Amino acid sequence: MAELNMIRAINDALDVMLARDPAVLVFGEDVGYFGGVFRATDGLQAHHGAKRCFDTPISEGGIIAAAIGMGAQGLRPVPEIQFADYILPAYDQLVSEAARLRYRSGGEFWAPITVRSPYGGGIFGGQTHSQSPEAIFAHVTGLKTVIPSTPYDAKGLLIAAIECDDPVIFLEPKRLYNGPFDGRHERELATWTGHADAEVPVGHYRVPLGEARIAREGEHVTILAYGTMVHVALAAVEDTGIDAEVIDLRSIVPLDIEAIVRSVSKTGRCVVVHEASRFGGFGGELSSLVQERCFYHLEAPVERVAGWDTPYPHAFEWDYFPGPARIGAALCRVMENS
Amino acid sequence: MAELNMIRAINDALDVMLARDPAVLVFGEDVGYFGGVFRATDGLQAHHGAKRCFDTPISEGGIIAAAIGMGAQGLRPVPEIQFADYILPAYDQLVSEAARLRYRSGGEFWAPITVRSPYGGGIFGGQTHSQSPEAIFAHVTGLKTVIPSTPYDAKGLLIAAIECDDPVIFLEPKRLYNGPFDGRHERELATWTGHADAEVPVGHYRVPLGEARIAREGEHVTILAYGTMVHVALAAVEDTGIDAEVIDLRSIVPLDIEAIVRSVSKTGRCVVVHEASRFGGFGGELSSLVQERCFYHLEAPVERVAGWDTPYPHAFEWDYFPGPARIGAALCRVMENS
Amino acid sequence: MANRPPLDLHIPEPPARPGDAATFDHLDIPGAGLVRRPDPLGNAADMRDLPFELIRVLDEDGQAVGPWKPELSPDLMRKGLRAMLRTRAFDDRLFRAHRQGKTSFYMKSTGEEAIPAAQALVLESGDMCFPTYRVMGWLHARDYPLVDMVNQIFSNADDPLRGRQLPILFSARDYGFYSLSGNLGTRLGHAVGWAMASAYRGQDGIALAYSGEGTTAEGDFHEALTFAAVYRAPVIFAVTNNQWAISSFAGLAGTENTTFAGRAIGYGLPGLRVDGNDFLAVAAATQWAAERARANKGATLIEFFTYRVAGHSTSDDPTRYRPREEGESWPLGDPVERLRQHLVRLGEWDARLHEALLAELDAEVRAAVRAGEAVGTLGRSKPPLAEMFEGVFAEPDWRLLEQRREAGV
Amino acid sequence: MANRPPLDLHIPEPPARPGDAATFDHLDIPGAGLVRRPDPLGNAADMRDLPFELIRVLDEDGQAVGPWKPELSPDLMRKGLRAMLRTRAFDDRLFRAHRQGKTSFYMKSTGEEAIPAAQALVLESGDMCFPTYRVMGWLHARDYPLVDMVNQIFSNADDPLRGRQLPILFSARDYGFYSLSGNLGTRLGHAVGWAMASAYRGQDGIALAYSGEGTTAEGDFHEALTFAAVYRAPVIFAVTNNQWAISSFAGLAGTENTTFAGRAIGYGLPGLRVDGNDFLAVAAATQWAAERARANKGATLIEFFTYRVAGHSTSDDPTRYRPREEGESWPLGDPVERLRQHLVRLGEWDARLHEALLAELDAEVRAAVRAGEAVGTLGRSKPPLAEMFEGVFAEPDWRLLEQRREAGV
Ligand SMILES: Cc1ncc(C[n+]2csc(CCOP(=O)(O)OP(=O)(O)O)c2C)c(N)n1
Ligand SMILES: Cc1ncc(C[n+]2csc(CCOP(=O)(O)OP(=O)(O)O)c2C)c(N)n1
Ligand SMILES: [Mg+2]
Ligand SMILES: [Mg+2]
Repeated sequence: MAELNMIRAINDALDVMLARDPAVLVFGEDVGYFGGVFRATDGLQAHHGAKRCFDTPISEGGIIAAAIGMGAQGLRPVPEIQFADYILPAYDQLVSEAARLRYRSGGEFWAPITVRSPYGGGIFGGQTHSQSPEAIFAHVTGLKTVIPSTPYDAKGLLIAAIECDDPVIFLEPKRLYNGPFDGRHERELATWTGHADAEVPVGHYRVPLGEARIAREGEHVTILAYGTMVHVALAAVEDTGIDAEVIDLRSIVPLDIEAIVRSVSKTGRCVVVHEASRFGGFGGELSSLVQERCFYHLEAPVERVAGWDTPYPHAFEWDYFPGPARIGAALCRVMENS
Repeated sequence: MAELNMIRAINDALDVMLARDPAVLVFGEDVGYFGGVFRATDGLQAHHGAKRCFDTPISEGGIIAAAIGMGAQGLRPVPEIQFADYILPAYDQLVSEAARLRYRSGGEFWAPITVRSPYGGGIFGGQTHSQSPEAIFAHVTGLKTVIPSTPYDAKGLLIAAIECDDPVIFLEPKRLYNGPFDGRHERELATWTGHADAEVPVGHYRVPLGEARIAREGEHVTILAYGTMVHVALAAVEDTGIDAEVIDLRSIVPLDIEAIVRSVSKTGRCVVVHEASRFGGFGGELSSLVQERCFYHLEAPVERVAGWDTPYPHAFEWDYFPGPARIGAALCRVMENS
Repeated sequence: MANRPPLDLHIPEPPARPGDAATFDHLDIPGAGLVRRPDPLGNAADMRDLPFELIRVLDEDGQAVGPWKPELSPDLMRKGLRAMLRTRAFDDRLFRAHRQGKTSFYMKSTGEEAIPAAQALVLESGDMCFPTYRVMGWLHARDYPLVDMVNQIFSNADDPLRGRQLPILFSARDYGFYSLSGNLGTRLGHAVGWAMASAYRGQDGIALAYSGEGTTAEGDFHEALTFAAVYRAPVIFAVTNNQWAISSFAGLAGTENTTFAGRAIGYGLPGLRVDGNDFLAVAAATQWAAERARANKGATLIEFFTYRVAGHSTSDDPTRYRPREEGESWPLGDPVERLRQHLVRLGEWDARLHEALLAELDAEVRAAVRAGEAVGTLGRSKPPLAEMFEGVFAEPDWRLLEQRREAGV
Repeated sequence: MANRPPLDLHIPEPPARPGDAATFDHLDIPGAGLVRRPDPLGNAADMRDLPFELIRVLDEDGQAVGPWKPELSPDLMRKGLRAMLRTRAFDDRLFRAHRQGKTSFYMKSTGEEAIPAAQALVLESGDMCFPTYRVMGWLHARDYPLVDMVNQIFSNADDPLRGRQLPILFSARDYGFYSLSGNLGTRLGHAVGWAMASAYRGQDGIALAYSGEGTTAEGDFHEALTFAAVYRAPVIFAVTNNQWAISSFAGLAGTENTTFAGRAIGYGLPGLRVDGNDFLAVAAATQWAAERARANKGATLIEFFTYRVAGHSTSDDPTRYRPREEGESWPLGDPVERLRQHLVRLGEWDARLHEALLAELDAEVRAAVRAGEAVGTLGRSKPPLAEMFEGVFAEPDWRLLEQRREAGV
């Protein structure tokens, strides 16, 4: 065991996989010599050589296209897109190619690629360094979408993603890289030091894709969250004192529908939380699934708490961010409605 | 009044707007001399000249980028993307640029563009000529998304979209171009001839964006649909004899939330229908909104009927397509649950 | 700057439209054998003249001339002829099958058969081609079973792609033929990634990436060339400039004042412009580029100058946008005829053999279509419905399992 | 082909890394005045040599020499000097403001000031520049109010962009400065569309589209050039090749064996390679391209060869990936120093005037920062929260109205 923050845990996962499997290549903009703008690939080039971990042209479409071709040739590429906001130039490659290759070729070719990308706000990154694009991937049949919330999960899920034969979008909550940020931005910032989930096993282990984690057991209401919002939800629970069960989905495709149904069947209430803007967001899917499968258990409408339907604004970042207060208010509404 | 099929109605809208406003330009792949692979722009180049209606390179990103630049310069471009499946190379332009330009520039620049594109299946077009991408646009704050279901609406909505100062994604249900296809593919195909909604006024008129249409009044259950699925829903109502209210949303952004709430408050039941694959589709948003706003009216879970979570398969197109039987089954389930 | 004229928007127009006389007078077609052939391992910077030449080997009389004359065995050339004729016979038959309602879609490559045929025969079995829908000749040259092609085109129960893909959007891994898709341009970067992987592993397979000339306008084209240049990937880019992209002429892809081969210069790559209707020139240019790639000198961009004789697809009627007789005035001739003439001149072919080959291929194609029909044409036979839910992921998740149940399979 | 060596993957490396001695020995830097200047209205096909030259006007002694020597009034050059110095003074002050926590982000353009300064001064007020974050000099040259810049950078109540945008991602329509965004490359095609619109309307505004050399790898770059070539759009593409893209050197954008200007050839456009640290050369090349564009001859691609002296942004530490003294060994010198020397040599400038200008600019910048601080630095002052919900659409829909209420405004 070692105590690692999330960025180190990710680095460790890459290091482990580069060492274990010569088919694993790591590349992206500023990923090689420099080690990545967030340092996720720090030291990997020095350790494994420039042919295993290298810089790419500034061309997200080109990066993903090359990764797919490498995957089809038998490698397991792990490209990085520097910010999730910049994954959009590669969206066609991900949807039309990575996601469809196995199906359309009758299983002759597939794309075992893991696309790592930091997402989310709260770092004063402005509109184009803060977005959460998970919904546009979750809708795409053939892609898996994974979002860790702790160093332990980040490493284990990333290893599982790399070993997976399907294309995986691995979204890293950049606000959690250095600490379990809970949305209380006005307080002193916590680090991962001393946090139970920062205890990360040395070497290889997997956290299976598609298994949610109960971040907090509770009886009265279920909160569905992933990434940064898991911690924010926990803060809201603390603030309100409501006995909520907080489910950390960990991957939204595949989705652990059983864990969701089990929890809401027990609590009878549900609040869905994400940082992405609300309309057409992944919360709609979650809310619908809960309603469809737990209708007769529900004692109040499923609520969604999410970013506003605006771009992520630089000056108003904390007004935009769905912090503990907004989640708390939703929890209270849900508890009142009974 | 003239009786027009949908493709002629669209052609007519473009013709009217080209004649009225020198700022309107129409362009896209095969759009100019040839008149478009679906003939939507037939005759426009001959009529208005090659500088008003012209061919473009095969470059969807380039088309939308140029359109945005023209829009910022003061024009009202109406680019065509040949199939909605091929809009993805332009997704970054639409999301990062068209949708955000007004906001981020403090109102100095905006993109009054209308992106026309045929969408949907049922024409044996296979995976890459059949998709329905509305969900990935509906989630994008700053874009409007419009989907007509009749010639009358197609013309009026298209004129309204062109005149709108926001970027509009105008998705044309290609299966409806020549007739009000209702999903009964085994029957003889209907044309628009004699259909009330194929009576199209000559000249200029608008159908405002954001106002749903009640395609059929009913008391027992509300069906929310758009595009092709409006007709399929009507067929399911006919087949089952259930007294459903069929709401044709016409635009999903802006969404006529009042019409939805009004209807479901009355009927107490709701089935949401779309052709796009189900998971993470726009049906999730609709279902969630209904559940959030009509929870205490609901007598049964809101059901979603949609394409399966697979690519659109060539040979199994009618198995994939959510036809009247699947909608009918959902209607029956919803009516039983009470 | 007082009296300067107002700006004006230029809209490119092809030299002739329906009603006009067909003309290729604007093309400068040099004779065969005139272009120098630099050392394939040489410096790309010393080859910046080549993109503006036209490499031709077969002259008007069917003689192979000049420095690009390749060393091809008569046997290989006969195979090439056979591949081209098989392509043409198959195209004709399947095009008709579409007219008869046996399938939903078909695309011919009439006039362009030399390109994939020659490339499939001079490249090696460990190489991988990243095709367009216009290079089915590759499969014909490599003897892909015709009946499997027919079954795919009919989407019937024996369709190797399990009913999932539009007709002719094949995948044939064992034949060095990567999965096709309707999206133009998206596989160019895969070819580069594949070639990078091959190089990374120290293997010796190189990649061949096809693109129509119209498709070069996609960003993917540039991204692929950039990556290929940066990592010196062993890949050959083949732009099949058949003058048309559905209804738009090559000038609409940005070459009113340059050539597609000229794009290579900006990436520091060699660019060759080659008579695409000349089997020998295609083979020679491909061998040159392959030798370069295998020697770790990186990619080459080859523009194959050719003409799309047929309509774009079964959905197209080219007389709506170009003169009906344009194909006949195409100055580079028919690739089949030109290779036949060459073989005859060499004494390696004759009319009798030709007739026999045509008859053999006709029978072969007929038999394949009949076999496909016996399984079933579109809609009369399909793979089991469960195939719709397979292959989305390596293993289906609960959604697919539930939906499959809901669909009753 | 038995004994051929295995394939191998090439990973480009810059000539020097931290710990190595900085070197630009690999660059071939010709003297000033040596490159021919063709007629700007001439045929691009006759200019294919230019992308591999380096257009320089100011020689080592600060003399303007050769055919590219522009006719610039001393007044314009003094304005240029002022713009560059204002850029530098502002950059230094605001970079420090970031260190002091007054803003979240800042980016300098040290060493590259000549490019936007010269271009802003030789282009016209009806022209539109589509900037990168590295050409703030345009605003300085056109006298954009400093305090508005500071307010934007502080995202305070007077921020002209209403708190919505990352620092320095300006928009200044009245100053011919299009809305910036964090996404690299996405506005290149807007420039083309804007220019096409200008041409369509018979107006006379032309567009200037900036791109970093690293950004040229995006598909957008190619798509923009393709559209510009096809429609002969009146646009100037300016690639500011400052050798670095964050931590990756220019070779990673695909020019180990060619130049960025060389890309022009593949589009049939003229490509100029220009000393970007030479104010006069920048002005001359821009005038040439503008004359061409205004005469309906279409686009020009200009590569400005320069060096990014500072780190990429406030988030960057360049000593992690390049030798610390690399900037000092840059062979093209300091653009400010070179223009100053030239003006002095002309007798149009002297040390006293220079000192006075520095002092004036320092005061101006200080005053602007103070004024901005008086309104408030980041987090201490913002526009009204309602601004978050404005400008998403021309008119807010019910979602925005409801959410605004929910947010309590
Ligand atoms: C991304 C994308 N955009 C548009 C289309 C529609 N389309 C199919 S083929 C074609 C023309 C392609 O022309 P070219 O590249 O010259 O190839 P050719 O058909 O001539 O071989 C077009 C526009 C598509 N399939 N994919
Ligand atoms: C689409 C996109 N990808 C990646 C980034 C992250 N990024 C910001 S600046 C930069 C380097 C740009 O280099 P260059 O184009 O050379 O411009 P320079 O900074 O040198 O002026 C990168 C990779 C981005 N902003 N947008
Ligand atoms: Mg073509
Ligand atoms: Mg740079």
